[in-house]
Amino acid sequence: MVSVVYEAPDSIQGAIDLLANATITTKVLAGGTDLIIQMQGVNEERLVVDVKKIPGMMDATLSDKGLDLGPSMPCAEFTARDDIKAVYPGLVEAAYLIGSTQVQGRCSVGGNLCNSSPAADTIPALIANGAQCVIKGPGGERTVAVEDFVTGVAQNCMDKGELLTLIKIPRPAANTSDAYLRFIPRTEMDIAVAGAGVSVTLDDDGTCTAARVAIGAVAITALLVPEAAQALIGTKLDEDALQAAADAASAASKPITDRRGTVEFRTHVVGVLVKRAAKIAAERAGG
Amino acid sequence: MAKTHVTASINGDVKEFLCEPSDTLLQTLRDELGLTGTKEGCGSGDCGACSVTINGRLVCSCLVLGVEAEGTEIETVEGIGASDKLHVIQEKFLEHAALQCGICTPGLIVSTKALLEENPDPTEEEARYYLAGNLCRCTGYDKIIRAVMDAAETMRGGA
Amino acid sequence: MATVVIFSSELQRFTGEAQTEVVATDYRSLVAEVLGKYPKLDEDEILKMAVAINGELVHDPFLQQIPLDSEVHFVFRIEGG
Amino acid sequence: MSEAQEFKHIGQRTIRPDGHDKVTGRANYAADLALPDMIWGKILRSPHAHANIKGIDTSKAEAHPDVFAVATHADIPNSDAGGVLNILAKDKALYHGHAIASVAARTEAAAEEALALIEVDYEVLQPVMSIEEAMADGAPLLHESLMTKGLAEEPTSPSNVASRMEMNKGDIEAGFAEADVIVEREFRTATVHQGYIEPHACTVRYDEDGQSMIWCSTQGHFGVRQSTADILSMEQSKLKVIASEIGGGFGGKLGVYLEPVALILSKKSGRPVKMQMDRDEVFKGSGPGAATRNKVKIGAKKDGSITAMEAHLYYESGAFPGSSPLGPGCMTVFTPYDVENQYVEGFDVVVNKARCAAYRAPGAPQSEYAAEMVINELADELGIDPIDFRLQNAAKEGTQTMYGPKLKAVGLVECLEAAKNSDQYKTALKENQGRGLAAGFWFNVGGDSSVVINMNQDGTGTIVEGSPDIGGSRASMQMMAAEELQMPVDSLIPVIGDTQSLPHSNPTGGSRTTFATGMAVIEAAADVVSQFKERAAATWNVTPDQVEWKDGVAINTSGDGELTAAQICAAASRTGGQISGRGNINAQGAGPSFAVHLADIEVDPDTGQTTVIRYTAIQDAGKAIHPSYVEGQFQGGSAQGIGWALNEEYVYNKDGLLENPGYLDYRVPLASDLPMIDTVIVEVPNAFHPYGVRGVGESGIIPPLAACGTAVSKAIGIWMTELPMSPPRILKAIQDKS
Repeated sequence: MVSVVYEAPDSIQGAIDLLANATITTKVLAGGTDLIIQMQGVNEERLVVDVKKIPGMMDATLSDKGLDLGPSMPCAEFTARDDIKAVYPGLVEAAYLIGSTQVQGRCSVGGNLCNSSPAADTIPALIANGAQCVIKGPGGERTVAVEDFVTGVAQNCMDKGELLTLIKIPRPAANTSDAYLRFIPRTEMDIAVAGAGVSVTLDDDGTCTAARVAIGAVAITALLVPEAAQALIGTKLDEDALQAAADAASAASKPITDRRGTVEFRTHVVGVLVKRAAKIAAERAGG
Repeated sequence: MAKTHVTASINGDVKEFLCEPSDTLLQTLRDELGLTGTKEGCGSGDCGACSVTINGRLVCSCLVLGVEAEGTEIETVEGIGASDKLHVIQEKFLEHAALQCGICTPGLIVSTKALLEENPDPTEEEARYYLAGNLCRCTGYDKIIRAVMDAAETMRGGA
Repeated sequence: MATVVIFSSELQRFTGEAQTEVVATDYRSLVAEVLGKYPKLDEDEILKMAVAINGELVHDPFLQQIPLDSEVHFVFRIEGG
Repeated sequence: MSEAQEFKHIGQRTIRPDGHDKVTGRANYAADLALPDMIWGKILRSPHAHANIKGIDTSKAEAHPDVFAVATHADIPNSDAGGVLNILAKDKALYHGHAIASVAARTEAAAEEALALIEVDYEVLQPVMSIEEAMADGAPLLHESLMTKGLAEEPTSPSNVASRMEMNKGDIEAGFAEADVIVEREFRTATVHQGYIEPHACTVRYDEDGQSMIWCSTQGHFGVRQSTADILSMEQSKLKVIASEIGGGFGGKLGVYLEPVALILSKKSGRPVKMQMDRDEVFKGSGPGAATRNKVKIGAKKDGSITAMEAHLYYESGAFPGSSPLGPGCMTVFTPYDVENQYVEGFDVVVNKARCAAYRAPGAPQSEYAAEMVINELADELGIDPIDFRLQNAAKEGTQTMYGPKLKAVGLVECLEAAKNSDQYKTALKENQGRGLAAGFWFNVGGDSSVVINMNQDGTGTIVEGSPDIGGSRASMQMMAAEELQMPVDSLIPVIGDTQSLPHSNPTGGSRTTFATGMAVIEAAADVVSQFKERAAATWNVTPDQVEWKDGVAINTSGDGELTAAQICAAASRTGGQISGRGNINAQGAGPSFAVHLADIEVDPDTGQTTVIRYTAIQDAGKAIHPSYVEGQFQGGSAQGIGWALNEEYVYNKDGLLENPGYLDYRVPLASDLPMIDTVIVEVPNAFHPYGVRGVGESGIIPPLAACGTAVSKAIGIWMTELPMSPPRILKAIQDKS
């Protein structure tokens, strides 16, 4: 059984000091909806640093420049913010899809990111929105694009002592919107078998001028798929363009067969999701 | 290993207790405080039998550390309804036969109360999705959803 | 007058016949008659089985009376879930 | 019984007597009991699917400062007891999660820590994970001495086939020769779990001199006493088993897993011991429902009459022989049909999976799924409506079943007619939607039920029964007692007696409780009434036959005088002592219950996603005692069957390890997955019950498999033959077709 040393610092520096100076395995606790399960059956001593008492970690500020999201804000609070939902409907949907109502009360976008699961719902949506991670540590502060943050299954670019302190999401250009869809066998409570986050910008006559397409659960990390975006840009998102984007996403995916789905299923369905998400994003952008 | 001293309001009573920092709130409630109305079905947040509210927010107590309870207000099934009068939700669960074995019932009562506080007039679909994290293996949910919808209507004053 | 005893295909492997007629007024005399007629039938196996008498399943027929002109089947005991 | 029987309480929707405790959290389940000085037991489980155990070294665990006792198979007093190799393995680990050793320590955490210190020397063997693998030439053997039972010739070498059985009636070949159309298909169903939300748990205390005690969640505490006393070589009188409230069972809580181990640990440590399984232990170590591979062939004439039905059934037994529900699978497969020529053969096959346990109508869902799918396809081929096709061939009073008796009055035709008249059957379908209908048959059982009704001095009573209440049966017992005693329902409080309060009672299973224990309640209540009459007669100096019992009052028919139950009970000590009624019966005459279900399912053709849009469950209850809980049984069975059909399955990797031992990836239906489940209660009385009751608990899980199977098949235009019909499987079928 794990034995835990629990600390709840009230400042970022306090957290960094704890994380950097620890002589045992350290874990950051936000909502704990992954962490507490992962600690079951572990036989070691662990330092658990609860970051929920640190100012800023639980807040979200929306401005002309974009959204500054405290990584530990519970999804239930995040998804209740109509102002944020109006600007990033796809991202908010992705956050809403994590777990049950009970899990929503605890889980966070930052936690979803730092858990670094290939199937994380918010990661494709963050990538589609060009989100950046602000990381602070003993060596100072750095900023990393979300698509570069996760480096492998349950692995990310953060070094010992570092803490994700802010997620910065740029304000979308005019006539831009996003959507996120995932496939699960049931209607709730499942981990994504495939996911797709799409952001599109339309000009006045409905031609797509910019797009970002990201896919999840079909490779060891979520993938930004420029080929799929390219297939959309310059089109009016007709059936052929959507199918080309779907095909590009399927081609870019490198899934595995496991208890949740097969290679063939994931490869096909991720394309279907890209197509459907692009349509929804376009309706929102044009709306 | 040293236990941590925690003070929290539980069902309106301020309680002081000791817990291992690795203990979940569920273990703390059941084994330390004797509040066994909160059930363990999975220990991984997938069944909802351990649902409680912390500062009014619905959570699975198996996914919260006991030490995180410090300074919070927690409500469990034991805090719902008075000793001489059941809460409307509890009455409706009984009237509609919305339980068979009853192991999921405490979690569902807590979750339904949270639902109706957030959304006093849910559609059937909203109720079903809100309660998707509360597994019931006996009823097929039909009578549970009818009880929830009836409770909502009664709590709105029969509107 | 006689009781008709029907054998399942499993039991037919030992009786060689699908049915027979015996004179018996209760379960025990019926079993004795049947075992006497078909020595290949295993007594323990037969005694473990339930019987259906005119459609009524009787799991523990030890004291069971058998009305005239009945139809009796030996049936595997069923439990349930 | 008379058809025109009038009831005062039966058929009402009362509030269940245990309800208040259950909605307030006060009801105590298996894991809710703590005793002073209690320590915690945990089980070490096999990390391999198939391995020889060459040695177990527990010395480091024993040396752990917080450990009080360690137990392995060597500590079992009676190693010849039934099922003991599943309690703690001896020289072979036969499945992933097989119990190997156990530890009791000061805390649960310390026990887990100590488990990690136990060193087991495994020789890993190739696992056998399917019927094909098990029956292949040269397959690794699970049991070196397992000889197939039931073969025409005695086998000369061991195999993984535990038994073969066969049944027939008529002439199957002649039957097929008469047929104009024949459909033959092979179906597969996956290993599934009952999925009860409450994990197995117990708290026990061993006492060398006096009474040992087990508090546990079980469908049958008398069975727990019997098995545990046998394993520990104890007299039954020295072991009190108390049935806690039970958080679901569905057949999965008929056996013992933890109880004997906990008692051995308590004996060794001298402390009370509590054990509770984690959810992953429940999935790995407790009995699932059997996976099957079933071939069915049915022939019919153009006019719709079925001429022959043939089935070949292969049931996985799990790691131990004879644990599959093959017998009932064979016996039920064609029972809904009055067809002269029927043949079935079946095989019970061992594989490296957890030992199968009963699961709601054990064996019937798998075989009847195959039969009902073929019936639907045949109806299609013949161009006949599936309800009409069934009506034409339906089993009814007088039908000769393949397994034995001719049926008495049964309600299949009535259920089919109700289906035809249902709103759902009249609702038009849209694109990508399909409708499936299927029937189901289950025998139901009777057996030993023991009941005492103890009257209190104020005229109220306590109904002590021996059947754990898994779904509200106490409400029914209360209503039946009230009906017989003609007293208010809430003046009679039902409780589940422990093993010292009553003689043996069979478990809650086989849909027997409301039927059999209900009969015992009726008998005990009649006993009380006759004593009421005797006491009143003694008071009035008349004979008991001059006393009438009416509306809870004794009336002197040959003079003046009335005595209420309260008056009789208050005076009992001077009219002969206190009053209690007894009903210790072995209930015979269980009436089978037929069910017919309708499923409407929409399929997303791009992803294979299924949505159940409408569902109706129709079933013969004989007589519904408490209609709400009868409907609840129909709905609960439907939901489990829908899960079985659409998404539930054990997923094993190539090494035979279970990959989804949790609710995250063992996908039981959620509130958001299901529509309202409409119900119709058909009441064709069971001739052998005083009120006409039939058990209703199990039949409802049978039809959903083929109802959903057919609905999906119709939606996509392909006959699906494998469960679960998970999205990847459906999408592949669609893609393979186009």
